[in-house]
Amino acid sequence: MFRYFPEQASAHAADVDWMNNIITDLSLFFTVAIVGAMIYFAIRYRQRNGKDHETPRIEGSHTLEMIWTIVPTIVSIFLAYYGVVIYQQTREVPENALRITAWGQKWFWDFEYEYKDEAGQSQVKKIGGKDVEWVVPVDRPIKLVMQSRDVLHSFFIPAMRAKKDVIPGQWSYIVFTPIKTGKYPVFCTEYCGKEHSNMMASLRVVSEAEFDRWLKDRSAENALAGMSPSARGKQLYTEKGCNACHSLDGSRLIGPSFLKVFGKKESLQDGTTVDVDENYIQESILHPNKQIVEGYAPVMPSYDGQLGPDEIAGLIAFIQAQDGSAPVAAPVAAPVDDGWDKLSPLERGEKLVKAKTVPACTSCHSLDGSALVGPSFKGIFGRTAELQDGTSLVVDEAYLEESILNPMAKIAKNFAPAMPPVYGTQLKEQDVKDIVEYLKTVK
Amino acid sequence: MSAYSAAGEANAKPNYLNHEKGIWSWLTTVDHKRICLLYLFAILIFFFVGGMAALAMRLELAKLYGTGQHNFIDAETYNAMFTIHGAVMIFLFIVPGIPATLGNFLLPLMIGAKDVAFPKLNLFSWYIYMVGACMALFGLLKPIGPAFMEKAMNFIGVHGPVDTGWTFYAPYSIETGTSVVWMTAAAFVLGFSSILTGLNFIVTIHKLRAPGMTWDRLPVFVWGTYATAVIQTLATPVVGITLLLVIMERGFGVGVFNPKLGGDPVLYQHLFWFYSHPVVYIMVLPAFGIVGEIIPVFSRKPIFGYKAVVYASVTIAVVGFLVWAHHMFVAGISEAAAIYFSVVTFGVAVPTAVKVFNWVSTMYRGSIRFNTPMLYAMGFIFLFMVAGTTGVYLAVLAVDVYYHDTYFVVAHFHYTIQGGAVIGLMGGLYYWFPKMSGKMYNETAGKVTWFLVFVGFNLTFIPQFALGMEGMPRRYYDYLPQYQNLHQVSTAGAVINALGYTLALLNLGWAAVFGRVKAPANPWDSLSLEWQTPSPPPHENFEVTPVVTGSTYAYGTPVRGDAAAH
Amino acid sequence: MSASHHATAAEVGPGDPPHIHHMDTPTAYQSAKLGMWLFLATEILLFGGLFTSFALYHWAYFEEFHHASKELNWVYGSVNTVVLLFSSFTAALAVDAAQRGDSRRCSKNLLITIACGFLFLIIKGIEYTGKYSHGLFPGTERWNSPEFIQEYKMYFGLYYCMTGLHALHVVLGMGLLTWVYLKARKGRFSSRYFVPVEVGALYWHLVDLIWIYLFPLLYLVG
Amino acid sequence: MGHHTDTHGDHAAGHGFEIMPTQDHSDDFGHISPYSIYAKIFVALLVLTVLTVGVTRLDFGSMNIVIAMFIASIKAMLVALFFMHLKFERMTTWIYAVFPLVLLGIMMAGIFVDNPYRATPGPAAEAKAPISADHVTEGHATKAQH
Ligand code: HEA
Ligand code: HEA
Ligand code: CUA
Ligand SMILES: [Cu+2]
Repeated sequence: MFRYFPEQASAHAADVDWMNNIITDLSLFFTVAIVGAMIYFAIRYRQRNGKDHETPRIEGSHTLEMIWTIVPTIVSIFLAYYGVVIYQQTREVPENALRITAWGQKWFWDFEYEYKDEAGQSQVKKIGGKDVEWVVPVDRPIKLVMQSRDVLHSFFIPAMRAKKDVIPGQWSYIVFTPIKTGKYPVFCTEYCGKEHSNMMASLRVVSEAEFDRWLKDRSAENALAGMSPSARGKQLYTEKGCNACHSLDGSRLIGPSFLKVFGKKESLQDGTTVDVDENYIQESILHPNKQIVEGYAPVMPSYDGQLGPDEIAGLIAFIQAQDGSAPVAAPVAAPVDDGWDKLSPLERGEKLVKAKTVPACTSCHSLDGSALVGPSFKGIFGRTAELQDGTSLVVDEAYLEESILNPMAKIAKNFAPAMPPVYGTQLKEQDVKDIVEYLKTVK
Repeated sequence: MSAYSAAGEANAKPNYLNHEKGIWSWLTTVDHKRICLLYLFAILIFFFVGGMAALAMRLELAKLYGTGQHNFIDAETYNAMFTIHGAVMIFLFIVPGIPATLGNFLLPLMIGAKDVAFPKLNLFSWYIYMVGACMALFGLLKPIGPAFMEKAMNFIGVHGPVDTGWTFYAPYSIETGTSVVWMTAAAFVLGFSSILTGLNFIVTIHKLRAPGMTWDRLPVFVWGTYATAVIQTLATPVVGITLLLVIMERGFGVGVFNPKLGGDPVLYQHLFWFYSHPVVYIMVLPAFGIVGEIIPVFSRKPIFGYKAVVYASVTIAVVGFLVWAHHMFVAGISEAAAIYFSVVTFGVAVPTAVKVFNWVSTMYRGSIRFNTPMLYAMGFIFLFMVAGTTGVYLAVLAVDVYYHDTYFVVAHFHYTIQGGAVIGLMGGLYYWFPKMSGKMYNETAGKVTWFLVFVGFNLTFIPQFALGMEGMPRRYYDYLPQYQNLHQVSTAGAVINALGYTLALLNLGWAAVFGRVKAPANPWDSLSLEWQTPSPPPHENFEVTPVVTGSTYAYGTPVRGDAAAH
Repeated sequence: MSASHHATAAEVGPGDPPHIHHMDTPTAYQSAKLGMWLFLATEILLFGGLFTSFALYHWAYFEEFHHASKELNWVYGSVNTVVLLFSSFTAALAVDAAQRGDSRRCSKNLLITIACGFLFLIIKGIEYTGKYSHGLFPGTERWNSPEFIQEYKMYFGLYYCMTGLHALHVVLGMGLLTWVYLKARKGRFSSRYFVPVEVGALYWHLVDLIWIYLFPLLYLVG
Repeated sequence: MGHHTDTHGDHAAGHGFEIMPTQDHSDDFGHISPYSIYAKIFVALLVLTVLTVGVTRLDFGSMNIVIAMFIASIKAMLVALFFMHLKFERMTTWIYAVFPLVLLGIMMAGIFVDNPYRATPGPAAEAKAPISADHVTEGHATKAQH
């Protein structure tokens, strides 16, 4: 009765379920006894014909009080004891446990596997991101050591009966031995903000051999590693989202442009100046808010722990290469995935605005009315816009198109001329139309 | 056979409701009975607000258009909804819920006093409560309207509805951009109101008992209120300072709870639960008291094991201070602490068990009438058994690891708070309604709406136990499709439940305003003091100060050896 | 109690207890005192949260806190301790005078107590400005410099929270005592009625009690 | 009309839940101590203050805090017992003066059972600084981790 648990996929799941079922049985017993007695008394001793019958003035019974104090006490001791014993079993880390590191971050999980390759070299395999699938071998104890990069999260694998909060600045762990191969959902069970409900991963339990193959298969990463440093950096520049804030053409976004930045002298917020060299760039990637360039806000997230030395070197090489000698190859937006044309103009517009432009429009224009780097899109169409030069105009199709293609032409009052003029090359005529259609609907 | 020398029958003399007239006379009243009505009015509004937020959540969670997408409200709104729901229901509705309403009304009446010890302070508490309530509303506002309005609202710290959950866990509450400051400040102010109420009650019970009203003659409701008052006075300051520290963290980066500044986020949880575990007994102990009043009267039997019931209340209040970290078993606390807190938690289960057994035994060989209050009391016993025993699952270390922050916990605490405290409050309102209003309500409507509430409630929350067992986490705005059926049943139940509450309260509201049937002084044939004065009571409660000479529960025919005592 | 305590409203003269409709005068006196003690209990737990946090981090960052505490000037702290102890002494004397029905001595002692409160705040103010100019305040240059490590910030964060909340209590206590003083000067108190004096003094003693712990904790051992 | 104090429950002895000591009425308006006691207590407080300062200047290391808190508690007791007349108060007042201190002790005990004893999971991982140094200084409130 009342057995709703997911399948028992870890060695200790059966123990936990056993404990749970004992409590269920005891609870049912007490509830049925008490509610049963209540209903029985209610029927047996109900008032009849609207008149009270004689009732005895019983004020209590010491014997009964003793019994119903002592019996629950004994039951309690029993439950508390086994609860502790089983808990300790579920927390015990066997010698041969496979150790994996996990990082929680709003709103995804990252995993790091450390292993020795054929040459006996220590290697780290990193996977991560939203809905990531992580893999463990069956029948081998797994110790997952976890920490958070921002707020509290909690790592919950129902099928393994394992859960622990993931805390910034403090390590915690779960340990379990999978006994069945298969795929199991992982939830975040500590509220962590907007996408808390989507902070999921899936755990794939495979045979030892398959795990080994999976672990040593580094083709995806090798592809990256095999590139020249600056090519790797170029890929990371978009992959890690640097492009949302740092332009390549000298225009000012949220952060300084990469164009000709290498070798430059930057003056910092605190009045000092600094040479932009390898060290400064590395420092800025790892500890971005220590040395803020004057005129910018300290808003960059740290990439510490997310980028390996090779990757940082790649980015440095890439930034160094932005010396103005090569024409800015504007990244191509709106890759024509299948069915793009089947979407309605509105849907295409929304996709473009939110994701398919580089940098995405929404990295500077909010949809909810808040002011970011640029004016919000909320209710933009038809609004009267005041311009820097003191004039004002009503926002119509023409103005929007112009602003997209030639952002510096008219600057809204109170905003900096910061929008990069890169969309003219990125967007096709139809794309611009779609965007305008979409913007009309943002209310 | 009345045990009291003072008893009054209904007469045409002025009563507390009509001895002064006009809104001003209400807003400046220091009469505890009128202050009860002021509170009642306010908390019902917030019950409604919290209930609407609940319905919004349930509507979304039904996922009528399918999971994996937003149906009616988006993620941010949903997160704001459960925060509003939790914070309003806890801080604005159920914590002041029973003590400040029924407690206020009954405490002086039951001990034969003319008022509480500090009547002006009592009114002051209500005003503080209202200030806190307004501040909480600021925490719920979304800055909208023309730009200057938005600017103005941002300027005073209104940045959008709080989205932290009612627990305000750091460091999220320190980082999020919403109006956490208003909400935590509101909770601080509301806490102040709660402290003053508790303090007032403790002094009242110590100093103003009528002649002969000895400690062992106090009605169990008074004992329940006393135990509650102790918790109110001594636990609330801790959450007050904790929330102030959160504000300081946000404003000045003190760093006590912020790991980025060297602090320990788990310390926040310790301090928060040091209050918020005892607070669950603030909610439920007065409800225990209400059940302990209703069952003897409708069974015509003395409460079984008076002393045990009383000791149990006091034990629960005291031991309740020792178990707070059972909310933190997986929060990263040390193993030693987890074991200690798990074991000690059972220390509250045992005295609670004692109370349940005593209530049921009271019915043995009684002459039981099934008026609406009795139905609520019996419903309470069933619901609280489910509530308490599911609390035992959560107290067991090995099992809580699985259940923590799943819907099992959500179901557990709705059974305790709603099945316990709210059902207790409803029962109490039905029971003392004739005294408070001087009118009788429609009994049939009372029973029908009780049934709606009872069925709707179970239909809402039993599926949530199953959801929790399946592993569905709480505070989820969207979920895997496998959970959908149970969620839809739950939503259906919530609608019935809401209908039940609305009709049950309307039944009373209607009777109070339009009711024709006058209530006699003592419609239920009770022996306790509040029924020995007219309905509604006069301004100063009793025409003559009562002198108590016997037990409040001397129902039935004395059995062997007992005759001499009474 | 003799019936003479139940003066009706018309008969209330100077020095008589005010007429309270729902209890007699000794009960009112006892109630007010118990009420204030309960309030003090809540204050202890209010500060308790801060003391607990301080204890935890003092333990965790023992060396760093010790270092940081060296920045505080123990002389200021000691002087302020003496000031508060003295004010507590005069507050107790005010109650004693009231009990004996000596209105003049009562109001004189109250005035000294309030003055001590002022003195305390002034010294505290000098200290705070000193801290600010030494860059021991959020936002100053030294505070933001990397040498000023996180643990120091935590120490001073707690220092400002604890002494700030305490100073707020000093202000509230002074307000309360001023109200009592004004009544005392009008000769409202007698040996039969002096609840406000006693209750106000109780509150003031609490302010002193808290400082008795804050002083060594923050200034001496750190 | 008010009712008589001597019929109050506080004074009606001999019942199951009596928690008041039986009272005479001499303290209806509080206890009057001899005048000189206040001066004596004040002097004692001053002496103890000097003692605290002196002892901690000498610096007994980690014993400092124990000594300082011990002296502070004596001072607090003197203030409470004599200045605040707790010595002459009823049992109820005593209960509510002591109970919050007990609770405070419980709170600290609970937290100190947790924080210092948190487990440190295996070695390799924690060698790395958790987040960037400007986000999280490595120290946490857990010494066990260092
Ligand atoms: C009125 C409110 C109320 C009450 C009375 C209770 C009562 C109890 N609660 Fe509950 N609880 C909450 C409100 C309440 N709770 C809330 C609001 C939360 C979640 C907060 C949040 O996270 O948002 C919560 C969460 C919560 C948790 C944390 C779960 C988690 O987050 O992981 C735990 C864990 O121990 C717990 C335990 C208990 C226990 C043991 C009792 C006991 O007092 C129950 C005692 C009663 C009985 C046991 C029944 C009668 C007994 C018998 C007839 C005898 C048979 C029994 C035995 C043999 C033991 N509760
Ligand atoms: C007093 C406490 C209380 C009460 C009564 C309720 C009542 C209800 N609650 Fe809940 N709930 C909490 C306290 C309470 N709740 C808390 C503390 C949380 C945790 C929040 C968090 O995670 O931070 C929570 C969370 C919570 C969740 C989990 C959200 C999540 O984790 O994602 C859900 C989901 O279904 C839910 C549903 C409901 C429902 C359907 C009701 C219904 O029963 C409500 C029905 C009532 C009404 C609809 C109002 C009826 C109308 C009137 C009273 C007006 C009539 C007036 C007159 C005529 C004068 N609640
Ligand atoms: Cu991460 Cu919730
Ligand atoms: Cu709890």
